[in-house]
Amino acid sequence: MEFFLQQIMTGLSIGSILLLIALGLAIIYGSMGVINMAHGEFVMLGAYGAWAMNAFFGVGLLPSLIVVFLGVGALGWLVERGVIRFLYRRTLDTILATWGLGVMLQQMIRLSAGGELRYVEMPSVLTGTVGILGVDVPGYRVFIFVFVAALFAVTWYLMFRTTFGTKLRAVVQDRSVASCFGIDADKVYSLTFAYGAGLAGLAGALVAPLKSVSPEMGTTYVVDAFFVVVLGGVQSLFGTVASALMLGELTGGLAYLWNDTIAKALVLLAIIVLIRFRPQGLFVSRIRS
Amino acid sequence: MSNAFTTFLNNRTAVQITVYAIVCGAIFLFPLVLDNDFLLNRYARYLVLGMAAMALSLSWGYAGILNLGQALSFGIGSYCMAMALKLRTVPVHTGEGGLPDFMVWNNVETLPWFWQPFHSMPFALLAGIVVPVFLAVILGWFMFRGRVTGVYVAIITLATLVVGNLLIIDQQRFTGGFNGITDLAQLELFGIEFDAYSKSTYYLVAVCMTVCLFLALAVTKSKAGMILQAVRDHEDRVRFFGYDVAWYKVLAFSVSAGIAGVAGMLYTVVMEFASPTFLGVPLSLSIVIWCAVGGRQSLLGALLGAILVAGMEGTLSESETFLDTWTLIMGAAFVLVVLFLPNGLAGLFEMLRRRLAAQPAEKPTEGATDAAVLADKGAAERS
Amino acid sequence: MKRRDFLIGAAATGAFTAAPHIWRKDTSLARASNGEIKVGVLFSLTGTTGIIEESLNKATLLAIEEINDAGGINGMKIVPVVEDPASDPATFAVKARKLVVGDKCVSVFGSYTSASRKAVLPVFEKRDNLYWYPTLYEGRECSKNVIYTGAVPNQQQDEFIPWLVEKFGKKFYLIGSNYIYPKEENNYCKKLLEELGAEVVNEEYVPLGHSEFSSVINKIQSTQPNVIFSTVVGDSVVALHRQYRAAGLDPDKMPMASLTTSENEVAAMGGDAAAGHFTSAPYFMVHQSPENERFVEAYKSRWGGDKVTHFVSEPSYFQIYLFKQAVEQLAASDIDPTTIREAVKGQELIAPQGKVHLEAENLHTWLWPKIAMAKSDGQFEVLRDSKEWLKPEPYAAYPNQHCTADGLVQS
Amino acid sequence: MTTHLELSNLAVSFNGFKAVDGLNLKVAKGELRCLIGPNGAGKTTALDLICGKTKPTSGSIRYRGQELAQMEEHLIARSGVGRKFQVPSVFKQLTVRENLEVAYCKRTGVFANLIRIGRTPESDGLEKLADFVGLVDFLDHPASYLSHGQTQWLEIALLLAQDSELILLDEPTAGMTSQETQKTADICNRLKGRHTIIVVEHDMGFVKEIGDVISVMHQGSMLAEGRADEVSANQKVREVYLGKVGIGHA
Repeated sequence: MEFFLQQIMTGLSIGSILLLIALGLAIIYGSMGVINMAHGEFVMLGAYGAWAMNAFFGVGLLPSLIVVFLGVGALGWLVERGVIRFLYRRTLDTILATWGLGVMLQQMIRLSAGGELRYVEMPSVLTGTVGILGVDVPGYRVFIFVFVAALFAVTWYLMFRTTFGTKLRAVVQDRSVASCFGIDADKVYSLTFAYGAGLAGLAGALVAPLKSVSPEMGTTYVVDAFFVVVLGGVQSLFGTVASALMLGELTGGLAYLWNDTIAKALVLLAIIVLIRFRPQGLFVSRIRS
Repeated sequence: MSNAFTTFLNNRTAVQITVYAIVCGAIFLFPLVLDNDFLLNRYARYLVLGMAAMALSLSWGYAGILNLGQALSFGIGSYCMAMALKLRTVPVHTGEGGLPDFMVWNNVETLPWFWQPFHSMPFALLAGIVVPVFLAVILGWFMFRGRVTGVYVAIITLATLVVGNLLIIDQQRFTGGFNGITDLAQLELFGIEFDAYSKSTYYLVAVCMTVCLFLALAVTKSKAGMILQAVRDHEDRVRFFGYDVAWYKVLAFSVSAGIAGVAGMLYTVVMEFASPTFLGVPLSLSIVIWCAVGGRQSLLGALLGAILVAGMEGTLSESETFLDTWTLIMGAAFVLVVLFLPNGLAGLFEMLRRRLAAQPAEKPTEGATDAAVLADKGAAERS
Repeated sequence: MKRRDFLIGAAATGAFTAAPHIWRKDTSLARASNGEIKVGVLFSLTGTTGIIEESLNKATLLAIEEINDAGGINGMKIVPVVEDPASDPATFAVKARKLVVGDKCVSVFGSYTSASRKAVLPVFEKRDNLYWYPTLYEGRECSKNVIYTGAVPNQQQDEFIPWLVEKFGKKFYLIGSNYIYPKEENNYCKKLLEELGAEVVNEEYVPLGHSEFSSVINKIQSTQPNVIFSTVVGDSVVALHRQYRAAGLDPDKMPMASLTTSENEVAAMGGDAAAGHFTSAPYFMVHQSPENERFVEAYKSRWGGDKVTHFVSEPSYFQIYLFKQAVEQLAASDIDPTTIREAVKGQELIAPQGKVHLEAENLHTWLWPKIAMAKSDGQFEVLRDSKEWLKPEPYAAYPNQHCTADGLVQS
Repeated sequence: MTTHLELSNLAVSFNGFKAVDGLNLKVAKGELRCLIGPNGAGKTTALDLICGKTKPTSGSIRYRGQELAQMEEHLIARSGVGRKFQVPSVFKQLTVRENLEVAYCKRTGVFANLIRIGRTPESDGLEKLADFVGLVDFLDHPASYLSHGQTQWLEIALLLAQDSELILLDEPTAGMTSQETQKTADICNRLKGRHTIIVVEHDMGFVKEIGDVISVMHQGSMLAEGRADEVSANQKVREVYLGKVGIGHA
């Protein structure tokens, strides 16, 4: 029983990191149809933000989260205004343009912060372990889990319980009609993109204490995040949560049974088959075409 | 401007064939200008990468299949060639009976069954084409029967590529793992030795490239090619004419894979080894980028795009001035091309042709105003 | 001087200008001439391993500058041709070919990863040139065209494994990145453990670049080994250490023992995450010797006070001096890769780690293994110095195979 | 007259919304049937169901005695069903000539079409067709150049090239001038007899011009059926659709 719980916890912690990374992407891709390959670089910038706050200003991880969220969000806003807005009707082209942006962001970091691996110190209050149902779980992983749950709640509230969310959903449904009703579609989109980017930045800052921080770190995250979002179903926030946790548990379980290479390959195969049979995502019901 | 010339310019196919022939001719004449084996090898490499991009243009530009896993076919071709050449290598590090060195290092004692047929060069050459095609047919059938389109195709092909890459690295005993297959013999066909750093290899690449280019051109000019473009424009509509769209897409997907397989085989000959990076995600994305820069809807455009970008990358990354900034420059260039030249450099050329032929300019895919005006003008002339 | 000869870049565009004649097809052997000894320096300056390889590049150039400033070799200057293979094995092969065939270097110093060494090896064997490889590696290679100045498994493990068993216990968990180096090190480790009657509770490989170690740590917690023997490399090692620490595991009871964690990796993961874990290698920056003091001092003053030296940059440095000693034996008209190879056999010098000796039989180097514990300040504390230098045995895990001057011999 | 197409008890729902619900319809061979009804009555969905774009949740579609309900679109098309869409659906990036070539679909196999390059025997016929719809000057221009009206004509030409036995037209005259509408009506009248045609249309003048029998749909099922005057006299039809005004003034 204890072993089983331990396994569930492992899956949850993998899943919560996946969700953390995928949440921003789910919003950008789900509501704007933009395939943002630079998402990984936003994550990377978040990690570097946390590192820089600590290295240059001696600010700890938790306070620097605010700065990171606002900073990366502002960058996201610039990117949307400067590049993305020209591509709203060319979904696949957003892959290319944002890939180019990602390459540029990586190189800018390499030139300014250097290519060395960096690390971010964990807040000392979170270094211990926490006993949950008799299983020792790293405190920091519990913190990530709680944090991502809170982020999800805030995001859900924003999307479904505020006027901004209503406006966004109106623009997503039909941009021109929404504009006729006086909604500033441009502004809604750029704010959404900025919010998604900000979330990516937060994700980067939060995973940084567990992983290494390097200019290239984003490239693996973006691929994983895409799998999560597509599997969960575009435009379904709850789908994203479910698929992140499912992939987390699946990876954890398979990695325990065999090893991480096989786990990764099998999870990818599962994703291929699932997308083939439910391209609309696992957790979205059939809609009229 | 003479009338004959304008008529010529008005015939898109004639212009296309002429330009294709001129470029291929230039590629063949190139070694006469450049008598330098080291640089010839480098340009042969660019040509091979160009072939891979050209193959992608066939599936992406003509059939709307954004294959992010193009490097899988490329890599399989490359490994097929490497396996054959490995079995022919000079026995310095080999084990008993010419057992490849990395198998010795991994304590494999006998040559595995799937390596055995690679003693035969014709088999290897065939496998380098047939295996990618076969995989593409299976994967294509799997995807397109299920009506998977757009970004989902991109995700599935990408995931397949990652699985392939993981397998190659994980099955170190049979594939050389992360190190790849090194220390190969030189390719020998019809009594000609293809030293990677020689004109013979350059011409081998040039010939294969030309054949593949015109083959792909023929496919696009056939009625099937037309139907593929129709599929790209409006997939559902094509079904209502009675065409089984899935098989047409499988056709484009697998012909593209076959050409990529040939390119992969040549890459092994040019590079003198095979590495898992040949079926890596970075290479695969690069192929897409080259294709986009050159013009995804033009075979030759994609080919030249690859040569141009790869060449620029090579040159910029080696110059002191741009060492730190070349990735920035390339990144910015991609973004600008995507934003302002959705049809790449080939789109520029096509615009020029139309202007010279006094045809109306290509209508942008969206923003209907100017084109609507043009069309109305046409209607007015008619009545 | 700093990174690369601009001419090379210009020549790449040379399709449109006159083709440099030095690259004309010429199968003759590379040879030094005109009072210049041209050598290639082939470390990645960009890409995933760019950071660590850049430090090797710096150590190499430092030694070359020192030699040239002191009057060169028999009055001839060493001229380094620096190339950047960008962490890509394919590019390694291309650049190696350029250095050997195009530039006619008499030797090339380079490589960090096994993959890049394997990629360039055929180039050197086909042209009978000489490649100097400073990195510790998995052994099991017997080439007359490579001078190996890094450690092979027996030199890192022979004293380390018994020490770990004695100090912590007999249950080992083997974790490595998924490629040949970790697998080969683990083969030798398992052999030693079997001889000591110790037990391997699990052997596992993670994909290169892997950064999620929850499952691995879960397995470690459920198998409760005494020692985690880690050959995880690159950024994965940082993630492993940091997640180990987050999981509240205790290095005093279950330390990680590594063959690859150097001052560089410690700097990347942070001293706190590294503290208490062990590494075995022939060189640590804190090693006490006049030679090392000079080396560290020179390195810092040339490349910056915050730079660290480590067990790969040290061989990168001393192998240039081995090269110098070998070339000094030769007449100016007779400097080519084969004569250098013959001359370097049996050479000895006092390196920062101690006195090293190039084994004539297998072209590997006699080295001084040390066992050290990482501290939170980013440096190591050397706990144990080898009593004597250790002979390199690249086939140690395979007792019936021996590398000799005539190639591999089965017995 | 034999029954060519028969829909019985056809139903489809999207997340509980019943777009078509218990639809019954019989069309005889060579007949031209007009399908009218208020917005949301399920007319377009009915055409979608026949040509296979949407799969019914229940009920059957029998065409020449063959069940189409679960067949794939291209097989339905091959068995002789052609369709013109409400929003003109042509291949924007292909030239007019290429559009027609694609629409001429007597042979649908991949390999048969792979070896057909250049001019084919039917090219002349296709050019005549382009002339017929007034697009002969645009043969080598991409379809994206055409105006909305021209695009409508191109799609009609595609349908003629396809030469299906059963033709489904969804609002063919939308956006056309009165002369163009007249021409469309002429074409429909000419096709009548040789082809079975179902037209969904709002323009009542047009419907009167061409229609023998008119079927009125409401809320997914059939409300009334008959000649134009019969339908317009029907009290229920007047209530749901025509309001107080009679046919011909809508």
